[in-house]
Amino acid sequence: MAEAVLDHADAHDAHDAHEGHVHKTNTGMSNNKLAMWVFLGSECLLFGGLISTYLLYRHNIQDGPGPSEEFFDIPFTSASSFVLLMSSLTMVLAHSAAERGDQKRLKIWLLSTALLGSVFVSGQIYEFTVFVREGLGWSTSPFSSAFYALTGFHGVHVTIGIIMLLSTFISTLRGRMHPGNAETVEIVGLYWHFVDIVWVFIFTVIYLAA
Amino acid sequence: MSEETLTAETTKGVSGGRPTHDEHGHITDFGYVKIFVILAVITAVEVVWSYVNVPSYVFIPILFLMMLVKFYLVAAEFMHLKYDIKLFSMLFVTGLVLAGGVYLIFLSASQIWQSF
Amino acid sequence: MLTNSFKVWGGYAIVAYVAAVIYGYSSGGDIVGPIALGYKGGVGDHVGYTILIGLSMCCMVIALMFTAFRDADPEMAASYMGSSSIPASQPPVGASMWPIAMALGLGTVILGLAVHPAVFAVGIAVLGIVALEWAMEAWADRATGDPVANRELRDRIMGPIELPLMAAIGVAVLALSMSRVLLAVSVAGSVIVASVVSVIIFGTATFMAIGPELNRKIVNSLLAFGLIAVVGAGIVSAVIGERDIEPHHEEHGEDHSDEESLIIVEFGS
Amino acid sequence: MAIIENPLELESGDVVRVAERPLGVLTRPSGNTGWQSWLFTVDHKRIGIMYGAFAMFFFLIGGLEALAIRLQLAVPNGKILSPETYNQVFTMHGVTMIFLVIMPLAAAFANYLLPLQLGARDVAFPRMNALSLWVFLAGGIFLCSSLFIGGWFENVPNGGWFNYAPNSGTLFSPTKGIDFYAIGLQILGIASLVSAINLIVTTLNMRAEGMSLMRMPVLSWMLLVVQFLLLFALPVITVALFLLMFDRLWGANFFNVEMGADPLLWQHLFWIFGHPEVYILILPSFGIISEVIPVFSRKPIFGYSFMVGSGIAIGFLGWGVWAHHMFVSGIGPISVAAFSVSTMMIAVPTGVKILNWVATMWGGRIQLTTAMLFAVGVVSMFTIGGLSGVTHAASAADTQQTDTYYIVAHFHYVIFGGALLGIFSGFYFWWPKMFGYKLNETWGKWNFWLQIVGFNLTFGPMHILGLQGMSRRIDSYDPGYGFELWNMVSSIGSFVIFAGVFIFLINVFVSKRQAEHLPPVGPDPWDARSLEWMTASPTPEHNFDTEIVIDSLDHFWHQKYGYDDDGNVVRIAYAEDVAHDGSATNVHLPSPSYWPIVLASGFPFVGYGLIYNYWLCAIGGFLIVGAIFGWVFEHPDDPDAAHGHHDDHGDDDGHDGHEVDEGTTENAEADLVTADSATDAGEASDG
Repeated sequence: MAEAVLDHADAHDAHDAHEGHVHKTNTGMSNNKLAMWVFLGSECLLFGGLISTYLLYRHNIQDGPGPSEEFFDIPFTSASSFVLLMSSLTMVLAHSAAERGDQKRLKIWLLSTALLGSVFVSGQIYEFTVFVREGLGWSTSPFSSAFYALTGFHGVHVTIGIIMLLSTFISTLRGRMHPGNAETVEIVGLYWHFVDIVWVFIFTVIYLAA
Repeated sequence: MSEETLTAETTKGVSGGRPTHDEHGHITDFGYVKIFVILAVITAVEVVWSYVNVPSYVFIPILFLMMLVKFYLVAAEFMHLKYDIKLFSMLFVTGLVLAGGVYLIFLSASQIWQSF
Repeated sequence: MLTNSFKVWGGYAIVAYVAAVIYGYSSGGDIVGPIALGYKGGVGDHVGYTILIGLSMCCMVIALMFTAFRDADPEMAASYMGSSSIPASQPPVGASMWPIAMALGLGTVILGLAVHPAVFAVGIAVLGIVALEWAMEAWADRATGDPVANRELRDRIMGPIELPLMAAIGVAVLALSMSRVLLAVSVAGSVIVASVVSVIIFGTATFMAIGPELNRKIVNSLLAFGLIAVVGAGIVSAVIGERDIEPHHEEHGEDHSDEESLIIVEFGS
Repeated sequence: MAIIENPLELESGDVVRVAERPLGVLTRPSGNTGWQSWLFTVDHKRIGIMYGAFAMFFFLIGGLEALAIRLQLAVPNGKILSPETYNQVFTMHGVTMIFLVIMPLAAAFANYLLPLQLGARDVAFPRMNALSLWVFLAGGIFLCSSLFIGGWFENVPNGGWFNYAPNSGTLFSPTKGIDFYAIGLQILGIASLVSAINLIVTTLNMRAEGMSLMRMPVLSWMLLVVQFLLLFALPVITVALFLLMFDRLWGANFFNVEMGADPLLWQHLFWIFGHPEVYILILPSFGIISEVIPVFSRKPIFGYSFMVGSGIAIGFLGWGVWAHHMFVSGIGPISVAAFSVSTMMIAVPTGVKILNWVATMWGGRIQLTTAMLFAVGVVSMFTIGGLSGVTHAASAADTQQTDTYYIVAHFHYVIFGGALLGIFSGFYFWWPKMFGYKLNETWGKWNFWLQIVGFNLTFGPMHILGLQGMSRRIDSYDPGYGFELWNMVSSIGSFVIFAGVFIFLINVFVSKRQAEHLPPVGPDPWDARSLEWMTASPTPEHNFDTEIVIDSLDHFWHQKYGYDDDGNVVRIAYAEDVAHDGSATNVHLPSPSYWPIVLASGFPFVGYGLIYNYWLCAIGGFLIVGAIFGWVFEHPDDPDAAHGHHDDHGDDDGHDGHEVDEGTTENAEADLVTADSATDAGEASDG
């Protein structure tokens, strides 16, 4: 989680660039964007580790419920997945608006991405509460610990993403965002899409393949 | 809104100052919507597929294939990997391949595939 | 010499002390206890009494500090600057919403004492925020003679605190309200609610993006309406409570319905 | 907020503006003298030096722990440490030496040298660079504070540096020691990850014109490989540590065998990280000696591209060998065979490197300076360590050797004989560049010989002890097994090492005193090859006076030497003529910042909070989040220096007073912004 917080700082470093200057770099790409990609490369190993832990403990359910079609609420999780995919679309539209310098649509799409993200997070809170009521506590079994750790890590990533989005949105409202800083939006977007593809993976491997 | 007038004045200068971005010919907003529709359709098919009763050696590979297509579409189009420099793709793919490699070896060493 | 600021803050201290005594007495203490700070006899409701006495103490400390350091004392300022005349009054400050917010906070605290500890905690949090913001604004309004510069100063200090706080509170309020609604409705209903809400968000955004130019006021009231609707629905759902969720019996018939213990296990405390 | 900060409009009409900087925290700090210039610096050179200094401090702590171990084992049935304390001491020795000494010492060289060798003004994100330093220090202090928090040696990590499950669970380790381990390493991981991202971006994006990847010095290459290893290995240990923390603090079941958990999960995750970690420790040293050996052999490095390629190959192969640490844990015959083969393969690129160093020295005019002695020491000692390593790769032999002193001998030959000796070589080599004076050669040779003799005395006998069957991590042994002699030899050796390190510290002070009577060392005291020697010593704050355009590998050397008609090497210029004298004044540099140290200070609060009281987490979280947002909105430069609200007021607002106060002497240099220099250092201005 802490890394994600730090990359937040990265993403916003774009604020600091002198307006309008695009600095000469060896790759032709800005340091901030390159740093974000480097960071995302590292995140693959993080989620890989959590997913492997989950796969290792998938059937180790002790006395508690296990991963099965009747336990997971597939219709609801599918709706959640749609919400997150939709937020990816609004995110990319926000970036596109930022590149055109279209402040109005930038604000609209940023806010709607954050709102859709919040719907996803509320869905996760809902789902966790239902699971706990159904008897799957954090300490119930290695499966439950691994499941909550993996989806919880993802949820924390989403939440951090929403905070980044809202901060960007408020900065835009306050006029702190220079029109030339579309890159900040792009970098927040990279993070957001990454969180989305992690969910694409989790949804398939944990829910649908159960 | 004062920002908007400001925007209108500066937009030209801004896009002119960032030449690297326009050369790549980003897809349009409509293009993004089209990709989203494809993604949504694949997700719907995935969900329906998960209710179809087929043996797991058919079920799992097709499910994973659909997942990979979605994964690729988001990474290539929404994250612009297709349009950005190769280095970004290399960094990301290195992370993915390393993760896939070491964790698959680890899981194989732990003999978890028997449970599938 | 008693400065003006000492008189003001000393007055606040006395008022708060009297209020504490009255509150302590009226909430079930005897009369000596609240006056003697609980040295002899009971003080009634401890929490409320402690807060009011704490308020009194804080005011007293501030009053003493202002006397000791002669801060906010125009004569002292003039003599420090080596001028024979008293400085002119400060430029008038702008409207402030903090008094209202503070009243709200105080109301919430009192309500919380009566209703629920959680409401009380929210009230305390509001009061804390108000104290910080109000103090900063009061300082920033007088930092320089230039309101624009003052504004910028304030933003530079408070931005780093406000922004994440606002964002985090925003996410928390939305996610908690929404999840209450989802928990209150049926299984199928939760799917419908989640889908409909997200489609509304997306649809509204699309409409605003490609539709006609909307008046700023309309947009603001739309957003406000949406927020109130979600939070209101959340509160209503929280009051209604969760739907009945059966413990999942897979292999064993073991009973997991003891909710309290499950929550404890869940958060592992 | 005293009264003098309030503006006063006197009746005379004069506006008295005394609060030029109403709250100092809100402007970026300035000034490059005094303690503030170190605390808030974003200069990669100062950060590198501080990395080195803090690491040397931890080196002394770790060294004292090692001496305690050797005193305990010097004679049979040692009574100096109780078994419990012994566990804590060897765990802290390992953790300290790996995470708080070797890695930060490598980071010291990386920070100081990488931008210089690439011809850059600074790293890509100077503030993040400062952040990684302070987070490292915060993590180190957090980890070492376990020695005394809650009583002396009460809550110290005691599970060994690899801390196997299920021994690390609350059932078998009820003290808070393992919590300190899990959270402390997590904090250190953040520091390394930030640093890795920063240095990767620096290397990929900030090289001087003409500095293609294949013109980078070998050290830069090795550092790049190390940063990639860190980047990809750290998240793995992060996962493992999180799971451990969840188990211990909140009752999860990841390593709880009672609930059917698999203890091998920890071993896999730990070693997937742990084996790349071994290369993280050794590759910087390989890079250092690849710089030292050519300079003192008066020859270019032999097989540059093979040197680079083998470094990359080691980096990649290092990912496929982790289970050789687990041959006896029951992972199955196929896994054992596969990992046995892959482990043997990794000897190939390592062998290439050793042959290349030898070939570089072959036929050269060798100058046996202290730096060169240490470098040769690395080549020979690492070869011994590498050969004993190959014996572990053979799984049958490894089964015999696992958890004996043979293993201890092996990894000390690799880490002490490889990594640490290389770092000492680097100290002697780059000391004049960093501090402007050479270390004394006589003391240096004493330092070297004591260290190398002491090292072999200490760890050589451990091979024998291990093959005799003495298992590692036992706190005492009975007489009569034949362990007495070699343990005594080993303990004596450890004190010889201590004397050697002590002499190094003396040397630093002696040399500084002597240097006052010697002429300055000049930019290039060793007649060296890479770019860092092309600027004044000690390196000026702005590194290079002008931008350098590189046209070949060893660009600087080619500036000094050419070929005559017969193809012989002849000197064509003196270093002083080619090198920059560091006199440029109009260079725009990133301003210092308060936020990195504020942000880093939040982490120990979160750590203690997780262990003792969650309210501390709130304080830490507030510091971290507030600092992140403060950081994000921080102006790239001191806003009051160039622009800002004061401009609205016309000329009579007292702005001049500020200029007189702040802009007088040294930092006038840093504040001056000229149009063109703003762009060349501008990359550095963001972080």
